[in-house]
Amino acid sequence: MTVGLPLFLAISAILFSIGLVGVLLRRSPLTILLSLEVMLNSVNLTLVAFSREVGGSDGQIFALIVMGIAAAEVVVGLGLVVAMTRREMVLDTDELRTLNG
Amino acid sequence: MITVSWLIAVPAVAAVLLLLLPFGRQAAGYLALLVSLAVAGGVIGFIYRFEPLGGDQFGDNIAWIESLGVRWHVGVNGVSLAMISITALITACAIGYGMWAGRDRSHASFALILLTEAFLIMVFSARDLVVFYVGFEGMLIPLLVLLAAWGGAGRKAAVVQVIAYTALGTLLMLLAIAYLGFTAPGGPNFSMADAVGRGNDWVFAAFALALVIKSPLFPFHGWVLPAYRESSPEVAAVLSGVASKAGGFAFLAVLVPLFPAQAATYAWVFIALGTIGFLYGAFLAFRQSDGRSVIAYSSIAQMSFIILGVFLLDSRGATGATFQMVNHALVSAALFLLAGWLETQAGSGSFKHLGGLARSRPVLATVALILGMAALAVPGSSVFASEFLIMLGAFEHSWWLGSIVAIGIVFAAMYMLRWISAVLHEREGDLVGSLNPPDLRRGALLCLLPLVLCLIGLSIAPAQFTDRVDAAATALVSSAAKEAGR
Amino acid sequence: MTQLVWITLALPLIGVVLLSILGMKLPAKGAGWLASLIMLAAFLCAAVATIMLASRPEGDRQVVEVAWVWLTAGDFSVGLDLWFDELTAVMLLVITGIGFLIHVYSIGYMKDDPQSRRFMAYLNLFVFSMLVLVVSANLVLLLVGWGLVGLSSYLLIGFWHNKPKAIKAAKKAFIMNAIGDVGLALGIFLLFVDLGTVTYSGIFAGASELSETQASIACLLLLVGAVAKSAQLPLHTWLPDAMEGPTPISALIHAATMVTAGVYLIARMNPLFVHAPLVLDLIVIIGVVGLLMSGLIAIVQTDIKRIIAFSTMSQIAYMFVGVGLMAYWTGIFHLFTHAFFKALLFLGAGLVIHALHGEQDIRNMGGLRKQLPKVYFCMMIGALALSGIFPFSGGFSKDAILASGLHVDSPIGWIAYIGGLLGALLTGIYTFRLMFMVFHRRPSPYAEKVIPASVAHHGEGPSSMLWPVYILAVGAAVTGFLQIPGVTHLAFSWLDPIAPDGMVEATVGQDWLTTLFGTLIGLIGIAIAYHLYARESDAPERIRLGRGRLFQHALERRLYWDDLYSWAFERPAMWASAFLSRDIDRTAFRWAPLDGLGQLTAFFGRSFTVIENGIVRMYALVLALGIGALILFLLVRGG
Amino acid sequence: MIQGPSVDWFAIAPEVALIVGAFVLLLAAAFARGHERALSLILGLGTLIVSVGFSVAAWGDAPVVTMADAFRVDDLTELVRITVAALAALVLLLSVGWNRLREQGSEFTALLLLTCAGMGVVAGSTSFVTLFVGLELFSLSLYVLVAFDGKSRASLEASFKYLVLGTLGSIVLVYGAAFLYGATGSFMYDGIAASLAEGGSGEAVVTLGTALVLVGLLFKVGVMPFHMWVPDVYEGAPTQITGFMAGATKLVAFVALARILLDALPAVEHLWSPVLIIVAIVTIIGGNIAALVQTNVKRMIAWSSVGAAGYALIGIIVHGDLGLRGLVFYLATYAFTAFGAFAVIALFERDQSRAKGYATLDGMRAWGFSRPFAGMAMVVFLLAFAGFPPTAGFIGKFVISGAAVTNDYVYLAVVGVIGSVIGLAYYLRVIVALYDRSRKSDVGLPATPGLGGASLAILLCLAVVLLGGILPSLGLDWAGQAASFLTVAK
Repeated sequence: MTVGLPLFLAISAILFSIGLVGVLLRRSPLTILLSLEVMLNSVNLTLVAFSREVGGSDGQIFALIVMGIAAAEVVVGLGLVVAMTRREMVLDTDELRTLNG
Repeated sequence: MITVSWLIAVPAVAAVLLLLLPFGRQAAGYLALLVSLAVAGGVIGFIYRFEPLGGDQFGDNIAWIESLGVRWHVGVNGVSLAMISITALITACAIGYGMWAGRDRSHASFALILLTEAFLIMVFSARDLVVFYVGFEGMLIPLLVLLAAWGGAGRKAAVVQVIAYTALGTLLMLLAIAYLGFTAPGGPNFSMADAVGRGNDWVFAAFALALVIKSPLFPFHGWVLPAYRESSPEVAAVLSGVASKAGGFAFLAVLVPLFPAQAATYAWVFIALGTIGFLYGAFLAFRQSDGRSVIAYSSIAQMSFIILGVFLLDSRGATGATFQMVNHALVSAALFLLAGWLETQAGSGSFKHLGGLARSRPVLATVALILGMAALAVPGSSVFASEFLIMLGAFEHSWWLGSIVAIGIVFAAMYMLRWISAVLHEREGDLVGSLNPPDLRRGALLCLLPLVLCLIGLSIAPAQFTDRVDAAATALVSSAAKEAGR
Repeated sequence: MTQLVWITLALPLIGVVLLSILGMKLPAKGAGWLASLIMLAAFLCAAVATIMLASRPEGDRQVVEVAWVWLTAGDFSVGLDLWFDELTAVMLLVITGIGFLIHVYSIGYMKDDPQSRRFMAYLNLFVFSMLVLVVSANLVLLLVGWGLVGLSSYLLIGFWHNKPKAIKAAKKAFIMNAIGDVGLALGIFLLFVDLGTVTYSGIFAGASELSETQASIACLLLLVGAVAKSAQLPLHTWLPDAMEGPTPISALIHAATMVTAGVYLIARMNPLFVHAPLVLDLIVIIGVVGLLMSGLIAIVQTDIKRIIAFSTMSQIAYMFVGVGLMAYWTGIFHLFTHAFFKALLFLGAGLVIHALHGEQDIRNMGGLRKQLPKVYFCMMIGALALSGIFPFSGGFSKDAILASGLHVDSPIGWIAYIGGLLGALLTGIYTFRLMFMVFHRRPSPYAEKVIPASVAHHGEGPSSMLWPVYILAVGAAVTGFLQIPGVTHLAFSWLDPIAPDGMVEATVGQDWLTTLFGTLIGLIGIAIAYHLYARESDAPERIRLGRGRLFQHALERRLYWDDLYSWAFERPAMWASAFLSRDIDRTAFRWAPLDGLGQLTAFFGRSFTVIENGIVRMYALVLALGIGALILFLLVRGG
Repeated sequence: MIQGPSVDWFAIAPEVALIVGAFVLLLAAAFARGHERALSLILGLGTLIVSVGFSVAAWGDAPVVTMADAFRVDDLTELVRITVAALAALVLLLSVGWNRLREQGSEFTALLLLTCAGMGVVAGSTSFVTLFVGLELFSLSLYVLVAFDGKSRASLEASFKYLVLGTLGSIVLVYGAAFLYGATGSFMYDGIAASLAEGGSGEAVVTLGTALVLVGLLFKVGVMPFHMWVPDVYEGAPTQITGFMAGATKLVAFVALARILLDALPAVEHLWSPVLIIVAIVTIIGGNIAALVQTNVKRMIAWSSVGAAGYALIGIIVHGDLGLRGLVFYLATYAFTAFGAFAVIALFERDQSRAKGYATLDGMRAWGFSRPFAGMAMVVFLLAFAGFPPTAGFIGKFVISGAAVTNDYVYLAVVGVIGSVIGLAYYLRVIVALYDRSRKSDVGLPATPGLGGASLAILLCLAVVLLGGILPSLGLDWAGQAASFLTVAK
């Protein structure tokens, strides 16, 4: 049995949803960053799956680029978390609400 | 050769200088006064050189925004000249009054008044729709700031009112102008002359709404009372004297010639609204409890009457409306200055605290009386002459219209007499004693005198005015009149 | 000649300007004399101009001259046009002549008033306005004068502006007159629409082309102006109140000149009125009803000036009858004589009031005959003239009016005749009621207290006040001789050319018959008055409280006209205006946009920025919901 | 051997210059400690000038397609590059007196230069791949720049929110791109367009892809309901960065949006057009209403920029010559207007020594009297926001409304009018506060560090705004020339 495109897409959608739910539900900055990574990877899965379907390597190349950028993203994110810790800010996103209205 | 562009540029530049450079109070006042007098001098030159049958004069027509087909096209015909004249005069008087009253931050206040003047002259001389719009909307800002910064206690509510009404109106007009200009055959073109007859009913409606609000015409008059009552006297004078005339002027010089078919078709709407507003404003004026409210409602009545005159679409109505705009500008500006002077001096404008001022205040009494009598159009006054023309036009339009409108004379007599006696006559009010100086003195009087003298001059020889204006005013309504089959 | 008329016109205006500019720099008396001299000069100019006019051949006495164009618009144009003919000349003489006398009188009358300069300026202004009215050669300029006299009347009635009653009366007069102005203006509009002109010559020339309906409506509208200005029914209620003004004003404006402008207008426009016979009949009826009504009311009044004011109404009503009968000359003739005797009576009354320190109630007078003999004598001449007793001036002019009614010999003519004679009875009663109560009877306690000191102090009055009265008394006695039936014929022949369509003139026999009746009836009236009022009698009081009670009350309330107007117009208007401005305008037009839009907008703003709560998960949720909504939308739309 | 893509180095010279400049700056700073400020100003401004020089030199040339056809250099790209670089230069000018510039100026400037480079890439991208790379390049730099106000927790908070939400937006965009790729087999705009024009397969996939791509772009543009990050980030960021974002990010994001919708997705206009219409209406009204109730001026203008984005959407909805020209002109001048307004606020904050308080309406009372020039400039910027003559804002709105009313989108123009009216109400609140006479102003303000630089920045913005309003001919021509490249695919 070959694994068909729909299955890949379904799995990626599930991954995407898991990531999104993570962003929506978790309050720790680190977990949120993690959830974002999950979502990025779901995109990568989609890209690769389509790439195989369409033929050619464009999708796979794009997936690689996405991975690289995801890494940079995390670096910045973690840096921010460190800076926040240094300012003795509570690491709970629900408490980050001085800016509102 | 001085063109009208100079009269726009000089006050505008002076305003910018006043805003940016650190002038002292005295220096700022004198500079502003000097500039306003220079503009007035330029206008006098125009009047002297003006050819009544010469069409547009003292104009410029140069490319401005080429890719949009917008040109800096300005010119002066008889109607424009009339409006520019009162603008220059009233601005000078307003600045003089501001100097006398010693406004704080005076340089900013004078700068804004001068800016208003520049925009107003732009409106009155524009021959390109964008130029017209820039002036029309541009003047709103300095006036709003003047109201918001130097106004009375209720200024916040007044500002909201003004914005809610006038900004909405002018922006809708922008859409109308954009439509006219961008749909021009052969590329965008905003020349008024080329826009004639190209609008449809909706464009006409959007355009008219802006003017109806600006003028104002019943039932869009809500902003007038707070705006006129909360402004400082000189701003109220400019506002009611000239800024409101931008609406009336635009009806006559822009809307009717641009949309002859619609103007003819819907003339009845404006005649009806004008009639209602004329009677309504007058009717309400005679129960107000302070001077400014009386004058504000009477202004509503007068502007309605003027617009009625415009939409009679004949020579009498158009000339009469132009003349009446000038007269009303003089009267209301002077009355607002006077009422404001009283309010400032006595600490209240309420009739409860005033009264009996005629006693041993001959100058005040005389000025107030002359103005009051002019306002109620006592026969022989220039106001009478212009009202007579409009009413005659109305009567020629249809006898019942003339008859209904004529009732307004009686109403006007009622509220103006009430104002006169409430201020000047009967028992002395409790605040009257605290007036200091007790009578109109040099400074304030000098600001009022030019207005009063102009009124008297126009009363003696109104034909000097109508001769210069008649040709232009008649031409403006002629194509609409043709559409109306008149 | 016309130059002289222009000068006559200009002089009072110069006076106004001089007096207002010089103002306090002039001594009070100097201002008075300056104004009076200007009037004298104006009178002399007018007189010379009249003589020059008279020296022209008959039929060439109509001069029209245009000074400058006042107002133009399209094919409409109004000039400052001068019209000088016999009628104008009469009016000029009356205005400047009587005006001069009253100016002089005012010097004395106002000598204690600190504002007398202003008074003089206003007086000059009035004279100027009145002159504009009568010299105009077009209706618009006439309307200008018409309005300006209203303005001066307003200023002068309210001259003592700290008296609320005076100010109220002044406003009332102005507004009533504004209604008249509207009527007149509409008449002018109609004539312009029909004939394309507003000049007299144009209108007279085109009048015959008008249909009777057109002419009638135009005349009716002009009549509205005339009745308002002349205080005739139904716009008459302002005149009695106008007596709040200084007495010289009552004499000049509200007796001799301004109030007769309505008569002048009708007489002037007679070529037009001829084409509206129904309106002419209406004028007669208004006159007859008005003269009876005001005569009746005058009988119960107690204020000396109001009695004379009602008598003025009644006399002008006679003039209306005269012009309504197309006997225009009789109206103008009566206007002329009336100017003398009525001014005389007012000025005399002024002297009485002056002597009594401002008291105006005739019940507080009495017996003044002894202390004020000269005043008494002069006023008696005036009273006899007013009552139409032969051979005083009023008799000739009034009888000429009534005789015209006899001559016309139509129902309207008879109504005029009978009504006029009845009116003569009333006139006799109220005039001599006044004379007897003021000068005869036993002095009232007040008069007894005040008069001796007053007379001792300044006699019957300063000479500047007495001399005008003497002159007027002479006039009141002799001006009737201008037209003694069968003997002199000046009034008719002088005025005849003003009516191109001819005028009614009674025969000599009719004239004398009427004079006989008129004098007799007048004497009967005097006798009744003597019976009731000359001695101490309880008859008037009995009538007052007895069977005539309701009638008496009605008369004292002036037949409820004021109450009617108050309830029908003033109160509803005031209420409606207050209601509109307080309740409707504020809610519907001023607060609705402010509260409705402004607050609503701000409310929306506050409520949906609630989700902008600063919590990043919330933001992500909104984003997710947005994605969901968008996908759903597109899938539904895109199929 | 793998064949590398051909590269036209001159075409990408501006970006190369910026990146090189950034690295040089970082290296130089390592050797010249203590001269951070001078170094960053000189090298930063120098790099920007060089970059602008390259762009100006190429202005008007025929478009060049390079980097495996994924990057197109046309006048629109050049216009964006120039505008962005100019704004970055203004940021540096405005930062002269900023203490963070003395501390970590080289990093700040280097990040700024990288941001510009990323924006240039986005503006010229013709493929989702380059788009994503450019987008992330400038976004990542901006996350750090937003957090750069080290002492302020709000700055960090804003940065974190921006990071989380911005990443989310990018993910959605790429996800959408993936679906489009699946449906059409291409990441290239023209490839997608060609495939869709043939009546591409898989309607649902196309719809899904379009929807997700739209969301990603609308998020970057900051229109409702994807605007949630805008007010918070704008408020928390260092004010000069706020100004930069309001101006540059918006411009770049709109150019990307326009290119994708018009070059890649014209075939599904029936899908995105109604979405944009609804979004525009909601945004214009909502953004202005929300701004109306703000008391913090910085946040108020942030909200107003949301409304402004809604207005710019009208230009894309209408497209056509007039609409796109209006869009480009409006956005380019809006960038300077917004930057100018935030520059004034920055100056105010520095006057008040930020610790004392934010730029609240109450705090700004009577400040206009002590800084007459800045005050008047603020008035002009606010009027430009409101679209009043004689400012560039008027011309921009005028052209866009003109496009709307002449293309049967009158209702959109009317909505714009309503938004402007509400806008005027709160702009006026600021003006009134600035010139409130009831409070005594502190006339003798202490000498504020960097006043000269800030004033110069404000003056330059003012010049653009007023010139764009009084003599807009040239600007409109440029905008027209740039906008002409938006309709290639049609």
